[in-house]
Amino acid sequence: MSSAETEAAADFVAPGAARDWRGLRRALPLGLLLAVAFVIVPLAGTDYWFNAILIPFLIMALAGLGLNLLMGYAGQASLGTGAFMATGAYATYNLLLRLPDIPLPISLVLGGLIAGAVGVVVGLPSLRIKGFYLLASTLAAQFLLEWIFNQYGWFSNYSTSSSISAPKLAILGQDLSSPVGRYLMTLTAVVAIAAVAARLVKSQTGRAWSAVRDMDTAAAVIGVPVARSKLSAFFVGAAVCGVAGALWAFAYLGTVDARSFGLDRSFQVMFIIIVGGMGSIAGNFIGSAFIVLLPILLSQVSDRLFGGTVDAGQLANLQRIAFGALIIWFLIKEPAGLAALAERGWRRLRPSGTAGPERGSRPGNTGKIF
Amino acid sequence: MAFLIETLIGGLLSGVMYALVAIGFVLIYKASGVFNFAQGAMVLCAALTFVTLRDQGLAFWFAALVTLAIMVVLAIAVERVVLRPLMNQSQITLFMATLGLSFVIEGMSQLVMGASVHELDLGIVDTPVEVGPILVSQFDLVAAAAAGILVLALSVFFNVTRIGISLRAIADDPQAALSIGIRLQRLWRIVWGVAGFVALVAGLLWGSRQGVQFSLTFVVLKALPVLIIGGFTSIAGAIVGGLIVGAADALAEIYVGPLLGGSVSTWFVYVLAVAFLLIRPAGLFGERAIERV
Amino acid sequence: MSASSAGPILELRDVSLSFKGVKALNALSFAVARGEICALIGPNGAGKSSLLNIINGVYRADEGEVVFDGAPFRRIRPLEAARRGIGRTFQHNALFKRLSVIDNVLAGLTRHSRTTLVEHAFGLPRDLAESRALRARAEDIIEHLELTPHRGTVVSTLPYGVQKRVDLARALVGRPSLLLLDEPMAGMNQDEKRQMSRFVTEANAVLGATVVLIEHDIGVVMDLSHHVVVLDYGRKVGDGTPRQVRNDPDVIAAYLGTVH
Amino acid sequence: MNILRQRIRRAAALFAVAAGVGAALPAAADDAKQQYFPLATFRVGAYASSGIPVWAGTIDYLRYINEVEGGINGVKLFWDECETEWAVEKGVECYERVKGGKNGSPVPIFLPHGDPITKALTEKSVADKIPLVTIAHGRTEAIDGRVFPYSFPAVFTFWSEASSAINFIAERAGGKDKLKGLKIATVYHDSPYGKETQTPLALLAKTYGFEDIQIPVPHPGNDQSAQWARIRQLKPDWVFLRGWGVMTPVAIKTAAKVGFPVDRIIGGVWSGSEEDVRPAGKVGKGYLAITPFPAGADFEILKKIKEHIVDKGKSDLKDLKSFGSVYYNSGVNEAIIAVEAIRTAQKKFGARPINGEEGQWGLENLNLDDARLKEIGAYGLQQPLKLSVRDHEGGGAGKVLQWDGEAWAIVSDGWVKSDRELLLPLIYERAAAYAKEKRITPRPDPTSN
Repeated sequence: MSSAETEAAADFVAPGAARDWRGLRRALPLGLLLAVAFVIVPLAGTDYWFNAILIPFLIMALAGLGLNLLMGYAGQASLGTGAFMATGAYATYNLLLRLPDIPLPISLVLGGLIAGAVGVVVGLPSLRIKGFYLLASTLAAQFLLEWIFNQYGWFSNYSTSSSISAPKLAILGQDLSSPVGRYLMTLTAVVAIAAVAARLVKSQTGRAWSAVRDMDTAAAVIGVPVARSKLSAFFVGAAVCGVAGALWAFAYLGTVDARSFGLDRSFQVMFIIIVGGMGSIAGNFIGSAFIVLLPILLSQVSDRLFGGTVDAGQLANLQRIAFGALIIWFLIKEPAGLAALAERGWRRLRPSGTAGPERGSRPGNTGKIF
Repeated sequence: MAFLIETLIGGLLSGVMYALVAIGFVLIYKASGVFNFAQGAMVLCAALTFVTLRDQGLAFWFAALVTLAIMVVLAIAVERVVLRPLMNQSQITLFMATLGLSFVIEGMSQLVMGASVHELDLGIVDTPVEVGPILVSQFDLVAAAAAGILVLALSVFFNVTRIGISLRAIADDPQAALSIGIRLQRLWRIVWGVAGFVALVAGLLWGSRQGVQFSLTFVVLKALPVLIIGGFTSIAGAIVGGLIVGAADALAEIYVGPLLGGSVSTWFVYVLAVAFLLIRPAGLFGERAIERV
Repeated sequence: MSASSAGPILELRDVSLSFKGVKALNALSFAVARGEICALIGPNGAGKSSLLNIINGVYRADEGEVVFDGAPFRRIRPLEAARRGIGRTFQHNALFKRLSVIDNVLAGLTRHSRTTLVEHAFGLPRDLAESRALRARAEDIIEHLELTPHRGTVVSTLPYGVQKRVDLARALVGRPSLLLLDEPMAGMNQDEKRQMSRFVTEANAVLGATVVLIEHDIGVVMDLSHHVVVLDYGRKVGDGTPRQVRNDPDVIAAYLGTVH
Repeated sequence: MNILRQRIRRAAALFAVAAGVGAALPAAADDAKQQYFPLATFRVGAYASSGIPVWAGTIDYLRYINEVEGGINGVKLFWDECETEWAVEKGVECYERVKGGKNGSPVPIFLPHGDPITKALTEKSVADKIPLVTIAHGRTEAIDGRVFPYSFPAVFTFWSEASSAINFIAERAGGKDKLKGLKIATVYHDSPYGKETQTPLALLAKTYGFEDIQIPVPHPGNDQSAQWARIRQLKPDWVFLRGWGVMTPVAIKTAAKVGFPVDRIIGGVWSGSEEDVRPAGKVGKGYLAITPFPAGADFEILKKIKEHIVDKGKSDLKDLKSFGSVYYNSGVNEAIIAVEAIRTAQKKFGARPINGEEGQWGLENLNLDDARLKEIGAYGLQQPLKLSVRDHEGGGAGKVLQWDGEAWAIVSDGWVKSDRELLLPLIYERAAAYAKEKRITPRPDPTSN
């Protein structure tokens, strides 16, 4: 997905805008992609693809989206992503457990909102501190929340292992516990949230976020409510991460404990948006593909090339080195993220002139936030 | 009361060990504005190299020298391959690059030197010393003394030598520093090399405390709140921050943990650090820039 | 605008400010009459930008108070200042550099928005209507400041002079009653200065904004402004019409003299 | 433009190579007649130091079966490795990658070898009908095979570990009645794994009248001055140490630092390997540990592996120092259970590759009595074991080792049994609660009628 498509997505969901035939034409590739994702993939995919690749890829892209809204658009760096995901997962679990009459999609949304509320609290220090100090302060939330979920049995219904496990996944009586069902549920949630996010970043709210990111003192002076914008970014970003966490727990793993949402997860999501592109919706998907799928690809390729001939431990170490080196290489080659690369490619693939004028905020910058 | 004092002393001594790791961060942050997450991997790499060399039968000082040489080579490579191409990128990009770097260093270390756990014996006797009713660890005393000497040496190095003055100039105003002819790349190499030396000392002390193994990289997590409290740019801050974190950690574990029914040290010092930040937004010793518009 | 519309729109009473012990402003007092263009002049380091920063709340005065529209304050938050109708441009580029011109200008309208996050997220009718209205206002000001060719361009890619105009557009679009301009013509050539002067005059005459500006080009200042305040080392050394100031021996000694 | 094209071309070339290599590999035609046995290993990252010897033990035993015994009843084993780094998602990916079998040969048993991975696979394994064998980790409630049909926390659950440790203390004290009034502190890794023993220890404390003190150590546990300061203050008679990774050597060192006698510390299964105690150096001498994987190279089967595999340079072990270590032997132990379960299943289903459902039958009918253990050469290395639908654990005993500074010596009186009859009702109760929450209808137990 290129970010031109994301713009198309925004047009796609904005009534009226799609009437413009050019908007329609731009929406077409996205429509095709969605058709493939919703129709062809479920027919053609295997359990392996759903369970091991597509579902985690989509969920991590969603978590990336949450962090990107917060960090890429609003400029508030956070390493609390794991904690937000955990909050969403544990909140949704408890809603499903304690209020079984609420349908699954609503519990998911409510779980996300609870994560958003926690996000606001975590974001309070952002009113006073910036940059790495803010980043470091979100770590407090990361460790504290992880500890709380692990420590107090109530959150996991006093399970012996403090872990939570998915109830039967069903919407309107439709069983979704099969791999395809879980894939479709994840895909629907991700597409819906991405559509709303695409809309949001182009709205007043999104503009205020970008203003705060680019120059918060000037933003305040010209009348942008800086504090409210920061907190609303924390709210929305954490809520999206919360839904991602709930999906991670229920649609992907089935059973998780708080360690699944540790600091490593926060770093992984940050990698996704840096590699994919800050301030780009499509970048989350590209970044997620890179971070989630590359290790799998590396391991499959190296198994096939060297399996049996090279010592397995050495091979695993080489993969780790290759993964780290590739990250550095991409950061050097494409500091604005792969989304910028994809977008340039996209523009070149189309005849000149139809690529559309410069409009709104675009990636293609270096994503400096501090 | 004796127990309180004993806990406090134990905590303060641990704090010096945290400060030791934090100083590595401070040096690099001051010189290149990079929050170097690979510092943990460097600690592991240094300790693992040293132990492997010792296992090959090298003498202590010789092993230390060879390890130091390797760390310097690593510093030069990092400057050339990672930092220089990423100059002028945002700090967060550089931060992420150091995360990638930590994968590379960890992978390389384990690839070359294996993953097994090594014992590291520095020959420091570790029988407890009793001062009245209070028990003090001899090892911790020695470690704290070593850290103290290191800090003193670094302070002298950075306050007296030309390099130190250049470093302060860079930290104050990179543009101006460049314009008066400070060679940034050479400075970076030196500072990363010194950070490698600090990593070696930290690796030796931590390694002999817990064995040389992968989890040496985790000491970073305790160094972070030290940095938040002390400020990213101050060596003195790292020391004071380390002492605060060590003492708070130990006291909280004893007096707060039981109230909450668990171990609080994963998060307590972080929350404390945030509390400090809210009062001093750039750490205790960090300078807060005046906003100019 | 309010009951106090008879008095001056802005009055400073004994305002002092210091940074780390260095006095930037020293018991400064003057008033700006409603509807005038008031120029602040003085050498670098005279405290002019600091003064603007106090008026719209970026800095807090150590002593003294500011009266805006009849309401006195020692400290005001920047957002509150904007809400009360104080607009501002910046000496150094303080645009939202990754946003387009139109988005920068639209950001200046944020304080006029009455819609909520939820309406934005789902594109509810109220948001759509408001967006249309705000966009129309922004387009209006863009056209007015002759920025139409650049409207979709990311501002960081624009020439400096154009960026200065975007800055003015962003401040003007919110219809401020008091407009603070910090060196709006710095680094411009004569044509650009003339154009900018025209825009400032129009903002004052057509849109009715009282203007306080900082400018180094004395020629421009004398042509443009109704009222000149001269600062030196945080003190006021002159206050009056351009002609009075030009002939004030203190001013000549402290400032003008050194230029000529 | 050119750069982009070039990049696309390069990427395409890389893919072509990968795909080509995949296609070019000869699909072993007779794989279908062999038994696939995929291994989700961890040789990288924080836990590599334990993973490397574990998998070496497993692989060496499988090689031994293939090369010396000609396979299981003539059915040879073949395997792939998949690196998990002990991380959940990677483990799940590996499981998904291999669960369909290979070249027509199904997966009989999967060894997740990690507590979080096991939990993530618990339900998937039921859907896929692939038994998970998790020796000395995994959910304790999964003992109840009626509720957890495909989870096998075989040999030694965490609850048994706790109970055996207490019983060893009783052995040392001179009888269970002597437990009364003792102070026993558990220093545990503050994680679900670490907390798992709180419930059984509370029950045992109530039953025997000792004082149960719980002291958590946060992950990773590289500084424990506060915890051991508390130990010094509380002065317990024994410390039961349930660590993981670096926590154990730091605990031993810190204990020495505060003057707590090391021979009064009993490590749990994951605090009881050479890798745990060696970094502690000299002060580790005298340290105790309870384990279902006794160390030593003198067991019959280890001698055979040494002769046929290690000495012929076919061992997976790079550092031969680890031969006969706790972790190496645990790998051998796990492989023995898997191979014997396949063998049992073959008795019913025929000498051919076994699938997961048949593997489940094989496990639930596994009976390793002393006679069979002697045949295998694992007498003393593995405890007698009999699994059933109601009992997926089977054994529940451990041996206690003591570190002499260089190696482990077995110091307990044979296998120290746990009080399973006391704990089982509570375990079944918990399994039933799990079934209720998850709306699982427990499978009937064919043997109970």
